[in-house]
Parts: sequence; C-alpha cells; structure tokens
Amino acid sequence: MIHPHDSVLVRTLGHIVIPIAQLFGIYVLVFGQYGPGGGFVGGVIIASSLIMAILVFGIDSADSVTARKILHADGLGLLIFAGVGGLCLIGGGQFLNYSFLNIPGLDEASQHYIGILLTQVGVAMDVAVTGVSIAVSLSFEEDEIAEDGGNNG
Amino acid sequence: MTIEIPLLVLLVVTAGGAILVKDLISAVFILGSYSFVLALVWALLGAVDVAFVEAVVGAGLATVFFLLTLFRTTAKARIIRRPPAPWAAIVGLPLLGLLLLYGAGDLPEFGDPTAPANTHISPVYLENSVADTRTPNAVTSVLMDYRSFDTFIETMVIFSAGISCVLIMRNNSK
Amino acid sequence: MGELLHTLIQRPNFVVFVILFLWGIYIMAAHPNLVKKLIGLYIVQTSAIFFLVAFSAKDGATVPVILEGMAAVDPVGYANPLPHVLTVTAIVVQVATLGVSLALVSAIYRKFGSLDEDEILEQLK
Amino acid sequence: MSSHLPILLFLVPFFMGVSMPIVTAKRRHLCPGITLGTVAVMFVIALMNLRVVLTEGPIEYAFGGWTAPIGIAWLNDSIAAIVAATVSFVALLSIIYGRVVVTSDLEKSSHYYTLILVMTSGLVGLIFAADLFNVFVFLEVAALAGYALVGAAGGKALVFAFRYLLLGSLGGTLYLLGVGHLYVATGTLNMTDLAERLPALMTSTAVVGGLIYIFLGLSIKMALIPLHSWLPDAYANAPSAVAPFLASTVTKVALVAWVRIEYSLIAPTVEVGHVPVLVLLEELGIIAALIGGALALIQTDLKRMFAYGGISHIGLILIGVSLGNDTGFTGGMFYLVNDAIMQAALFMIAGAIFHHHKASTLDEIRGLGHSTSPLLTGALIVVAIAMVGLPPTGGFFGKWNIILGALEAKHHFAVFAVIASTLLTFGYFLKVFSSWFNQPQSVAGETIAVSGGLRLSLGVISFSIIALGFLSDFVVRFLLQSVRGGGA
Repeated sequence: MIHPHDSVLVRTLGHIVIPIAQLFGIYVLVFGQYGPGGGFVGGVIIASSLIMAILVFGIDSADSVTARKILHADGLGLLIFAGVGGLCLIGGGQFLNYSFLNIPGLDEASQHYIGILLTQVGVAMDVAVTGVSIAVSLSFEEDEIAEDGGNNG
Repeated sequence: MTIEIPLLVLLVVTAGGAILVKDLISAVFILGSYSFVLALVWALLGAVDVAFVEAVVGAGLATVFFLLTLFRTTAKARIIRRPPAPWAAIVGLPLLGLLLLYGAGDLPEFGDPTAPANTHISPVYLENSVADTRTPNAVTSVLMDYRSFDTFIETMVIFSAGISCVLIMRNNSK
Repeated sequence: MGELLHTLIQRPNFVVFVILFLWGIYIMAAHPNLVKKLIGLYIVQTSAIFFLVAFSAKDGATVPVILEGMAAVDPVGYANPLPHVLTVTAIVVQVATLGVSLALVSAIYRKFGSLDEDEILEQLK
Repeated sequence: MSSHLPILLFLVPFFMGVSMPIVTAKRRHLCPGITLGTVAVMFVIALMNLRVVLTEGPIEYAFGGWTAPIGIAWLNDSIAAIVAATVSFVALLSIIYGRVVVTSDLEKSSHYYTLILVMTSGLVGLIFAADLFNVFVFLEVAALAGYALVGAAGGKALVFAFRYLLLGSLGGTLYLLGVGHLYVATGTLNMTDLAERLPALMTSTAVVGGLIYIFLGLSIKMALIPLHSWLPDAYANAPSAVAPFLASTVTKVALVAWVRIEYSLIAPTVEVGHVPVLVLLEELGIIAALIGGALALIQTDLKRMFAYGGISHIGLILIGVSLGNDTGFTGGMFYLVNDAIMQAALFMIAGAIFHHHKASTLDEIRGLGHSTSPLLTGALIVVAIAMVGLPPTGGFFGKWNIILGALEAKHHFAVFAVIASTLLTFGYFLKVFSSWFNQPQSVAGETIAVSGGLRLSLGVISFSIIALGFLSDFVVRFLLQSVRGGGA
C-alpha cells in the first residue's frame, strides 16, 4: 500500500506540477504531426501526471478524482481508434483508409490529417488509462480502493 | 561519431550497473539512466521520436512500474545472492554470439545512404507525407496512416496489458 | 580474425549491441532474482531495438520532419522514418510486457513471499 | 463486401472484447453469453470466408488503402481461411466447455472474457498477416493475453506464467531482431515483396542470419524442442477452462506464421554450406517429433503427457511442410488443423476428468473407465485413435500424406520418424488406457452427472475429429489451391 505523502512541499509542488504536466501532454499530443511526439508520448505524459497525483495525494483524495474516473474509461481510446477505422469501412474503403471518412468540405489529404489526429487522441487515451490502471493495480490491494475508484474487474 | 563513443561507453556502463548492483532499487534507478542514455544516442542518430518515446516510456513509466512493485516488497526479499552460471547459458551464449557476428557479416555500412533500407520504400514516405496527409512529421504519418494498422494492434497490446495486470492482481488477492 | 576485429572496431554500435544482448540474456537465464531477470529482459529488448535504429541510420540526414511543405522533397536529406516507427511500436510493446511481468512478480511475491526463483521452486515441491 | 471478411473476422471479437468491461460493468452475468455469441458469429464469418476463398481464390487486403510494400497487407488464401475456421471452431467449443469447468472467481471477472476475445482476434490477425512486422505485433498480442490467462489460475501457475513470459518475450525479441536484419538487408517488410527481392540476396549472411533469428523466435513461440520448456508447465497449470484453447491454438498459429515465411521466402534450392535449409528444418522436426513423443511416454500427469504429445506433433507438422513437395506440405497443414482439434479435445478431457474426479495423474485415474460417464471414455477413445493416426480419423490422412511426401522426396529417415512417433503415441495412450480400465481399487460407485455443455463440446469435437477424416480429400485439394496459386 502506498500512503499519501504528508510533506507540504511535495503536496504544493504537486498542485503546480501536475496541471503543467497534463498541459504539456496535451501539447505533445496535438503537435505530434509537426514535431516529435504524438499519441504515445502524450498519453504517457498524461498518465504519469495522473500517477503522480495518486502517489502524492492518495487514491481516495479529491485531487486524484480524475485518475480514479479515468479508470472507468478502459478501452474507450481503443474504441475511438477502431471507430475511425470502422467509419472508413462503412464509408466504403478499407479498414483505416482515412480517404473514406467522408467529412464534407475536406479534400483527401485533409481527411487523412483529421484521421491521424483522431487516432492519435484514441492512442493517447488508451495509453493514459492503461498506464494509470497498471500503476494502480501494482500499488494497491483490491479492497484498498474505494468502491467508485476500483477498476471494473 | 566522436560524441557517440563516450555515450556508447556510458550505455554499457549503466547497463552493467543495473545488472551488477546488489540493491534492487538502485538497480532500477540505474536502469532508468540507461534508458536515458539510450534516448540520447537515438537523438544523435536522428531518431527524435524514438528518443522522446524512450525517455518518457523507458526512463519514466518503466521505472515507475518497477519502483511501485519493489515498494511493496520487504527489504529482506530485495537481498540478492550471487548467481551460479547454468550450463545452458554457458553453451548457448557463445553460439548466439557467433550467430550475431555471422549475421552482421555483410550488413550494409553503418549510415550508408544507398543501403536498401534507405532507398527501397522509405523515400516514398518522405516524398508523399505532406501531400498525402498534410503531416510534416514523417514518423507520425507512417505511424498513424501508412502503417496505422500496426499502431492499432499495438494499442491493443497496451490495452490487453492493462487488463492482464488487473486480472492477475485481482485474482490472486483472494 | 584480424579483419573481423577491424570491422568490429569500425562498428562500435554493433559491439555495444552484442554486449548488451548477450549480457541481458545471460542475466535472464542465470540470475535467480525475478526482478533482475526482468532487468535482463529489458536490456535485451532495448538492445534489439537499438540495433534496428543504429543500422538504418543515414549519414548526413536530419530528423524526418519535412520542412519544405508541399514543395518537392529530397529524401536523401532526411532520416528513414520506417525504422523509427517500428522502434516506437516495439518500445511500447516492451513496456506493456514489463507491466504484465511486474504484475506477475508482485502476485508471486504476495503468494510465496520471495523474489528468489530457487526459494519459490523449493516451495512448489 | 466479401473482401472485408478477414478484417470483420478480426474486428468482431476485438470489438466485443474491448467493450466488454464497459458494457457489462453492472451486468456481470452477461459476459459468458456475449463471449459465446461473439465466437459463434466469428465461426459463421470464418465459414463464409472459407467459401469466398474457395470460389474466388486468394485475396489481398491492403490496410488504409496503401498497397503492399508501402502499407500493410493481409493475405486471405486457403491456408489462412482453413486455419482461421479451425481456430474459431476450437474457440467456440472451448468456450462452451469452459463454462462448465470455470472457477467461480474467474467467471465473475469480465477481464477474463475480454482477454479470451482479445487473444482470439490476435490469433486471427496472426493467421492472415503477410507483413513481417505485423506478425510481430500480433504475436505479442496473443502472447500477452496468453501469459495473463495462464497466470489467472493463481498459485503455481503464476511462476510458470512468469517463465512463459520470459521465454516468450525473448522469442519476440529474437523475431524482431530477425525482422531488423531482413529489413536492413532488403528495405522491405512485406512478404511478397521480400520474396521478390530475397533470391538475389540469399548468399548474404545478414539475410540468412535474419531468417535464423526469425526461426529461433518463432520456435520458442511454437515450442519446438529444445525451446519447449515453457509449455508443459504453463499449460498443465493454466485454468482448465482456457487450457484447451491455449494448447490447441497458440503454438499452431505461431507455426502457421513460420510456414508462411518459410513457404514464401525459402525456396527448396536455398542452401547453407551445401546443406539445403529445408532439410535442416526437417531434421529439427524429426528431433522434435521423436524427443517429444519419448518425453510424453515418461510423464505421469495427464495434462503434461498431452502437452508433450502436442510438442511432438509440432515436429511432425514441421517435417511435412519442410519436405519441399506439395504432398508433404498439404499433409503437414492438414495435420495442423487436425492437431489443433485433437489438442483441444485432449485438454478438454483432461480438464473434465479433473473437474469431476479431481484426478490428474495416471495413478489417480486408475479404474475410472468403469465408474465415469461413458461420454468421457468414448471421447478419449476417439481422440486416442486420431492421435495414433488410425483411419478413418483425420489424423491418419495427415500422417499418410506426410509419409507419401517423404517417400516422394526420398527422405526415408522422415518416414521412419513419423512411424516411430506414431508408435510412441500408441505407447503413451496404452499407458493411459491401461490405468483407465484398470480394476478400481475402491468402487467409487455412482456415475457422475455430465452437464449439457460438456456433453455438447465433447460430442461435437469427437464427431469433428472423425468428420475431418472424411473431409480430408476436400481440405487437401483446397490447400493445394494456395500452393499451386504461386507465391504464398
């Protein structure tokens, strides 16, 4: 069992660092198409900020409510990814052929751009949720997690 | 090349440290620095995306996972004995080493721009990335578009890893 | 033999790869401690990935982020993106495997109270 | 639409598996039903796909609309269609069976069912993949789910799951290293493209080294002797409910991946130091078939014995596909289909015996033949006949074709190995039956009530083992289609 940290310094820094890390994660995610980064890195950074929240404030505290909630979204990111692919299938193309996303008013290359962006978001969500989920299952006993914070298992 | 050599030496040293250090928690921290040195080497080789992923995933997430596991063990369990060498390793490793040398015998020169890997398919990605997908970062466009199915499966690997962890830990806590 | 040594010295990347790969496998096979085995596995996996990147690097090439925009691109000036993609995928697979293996280690520790393989096998008998 | 069938076959279990934790968060009791329905739909799609391939021939599926060397391609040919149908058939029966013997804590976990479905879709992808790196990621999906399912039994199984994980990951890494060598030497990952570029490069040590790594990596995954050590412990301790599925599919599908690579990349004329590569592979198969059979003979635990039997059959299949002629190849592939079903049946029987009688070793099953349900005895006899390879079961025709192929290639030692492994199989089943029909030490009396699910799964699987014998002609001709179709 990992106990919440009671040093004031750590908690104050946590309040400052965690939102910055989350913001940075989102930045890396969105700008993955222009520079290094993308879904994986963005997702991992967001995951680590949430893990930090759990470690600093404890899993039951109000500050790690996002981290607790995110555990319920298991698989949602993957479903977004598959959904984009499935839309292409429905649109008449092959799986993940973004040309068949059929977004009105966009040429083919822009549809690919949108496709990449959406799938990146899916990847980031999946990575973030899984990162937190693995960290939580490695550090807490099943019954230590409050009812609403527990993973669906 | 000149900056690389010290980094490569550092790589071997950190790997050796992670392997040889007796205290598991120190070993994990050294492993984190190993990952970080690896990320530096990759950044030097022009693989910025890989370096970024390695720095965040290898040095960050992997270290966190290791530490979270170790924090739940007692200090007694973390004491390490000296390992005896099993015969399978003594026989198998030199063979594998010979195989590695054999396989590398006529690999293309390091960094050769005319090597097959650099001339066969990869130019297509570089030339068409912007026109096809409006994405200047060719790594992202290959990762999420040209070979997006691999990425999809990989995301599935991560998902099943998360599910697996929950299943294993939950099942055993009873 | 001398020729071989000569080529090896010219390829420090390859030498480092071989050292890491074999050392990692040795630790995986020989060390009784489960966490050390995982450290060995981690080193083996990263060394294989290292091989992939190091041997498809391109001299005089820069980061594969195309700056010309829609203008014609000269592929010689940019690093090959494909190995980077494979590598990113492989790293993430590696960390996923690490997560599952640590969950197994943790569960084993809870069940048997030890991280030492020989002690655990002793208990299994 | 028909060209999308493989991806549908992959997406159906994937989608249901991933949404399972969300859908059943409040209704946990729905999990088994959903899983069963999903796999049933899969089986139907696999049959439709079989029909499409039968009429239209091999179909290539380009993901994202990027054609082969640029993007990722799947190849839907007769080998893939048949193996995919087999895998979904085995999965269907294993899940029906699994509901009978599943432990209560696993049954309540939606993650357990998610992992089964994720693993199934991973195996489907592995069957169709025609891209070296795509094979790698699918290997890892299937393997990761496999480690967790073995470990889900808790206790001893955790240790063996950990060993399985170490060896399996090492296999994956070796495979990746091989892919790296091939990529650096040729610049491509697609198998068809590689097949065009490789013949000129076959003298390159990098290419040969790469192929050796790929083979080593996949040998670990398919448990080829001497890299088999993870398998018996892992499968003997895995939860009874998934053991049939794991034992029948994981190693076979890894072998299918190797067969694809071998068949498209290694021509019979390829030599390493004047020895044809295929002959080397055949020798490895012979060693595995003989040692595996011998090891099975000395086991006293039923599941371990059957696991070693499976290891020895992997060797047999490798002999068949490495003979370098069509007869041997189709024989090997047909035997692979049979073996998948037989392994599933064996582990179902072993699991059912353990479930009903708490018996797992040869000593403990002594005399059970007199007291247990005749269904178990009947199924055991049918599987034994098929494992030994007597007509009219499918096992006979597979072995027969392998022997014919070996005679055609004039490899008499291979013929000897097939026959010897048959005798070994006969030997260990003799051991099983001699204790099964032994006089009971104490009359246990009452006949156990066999539930409907067990009745159904064991009945159907025994029937299909015999039916495959009658279908053998059709299947072999169908397999020939992809052989004659050229390429892979």
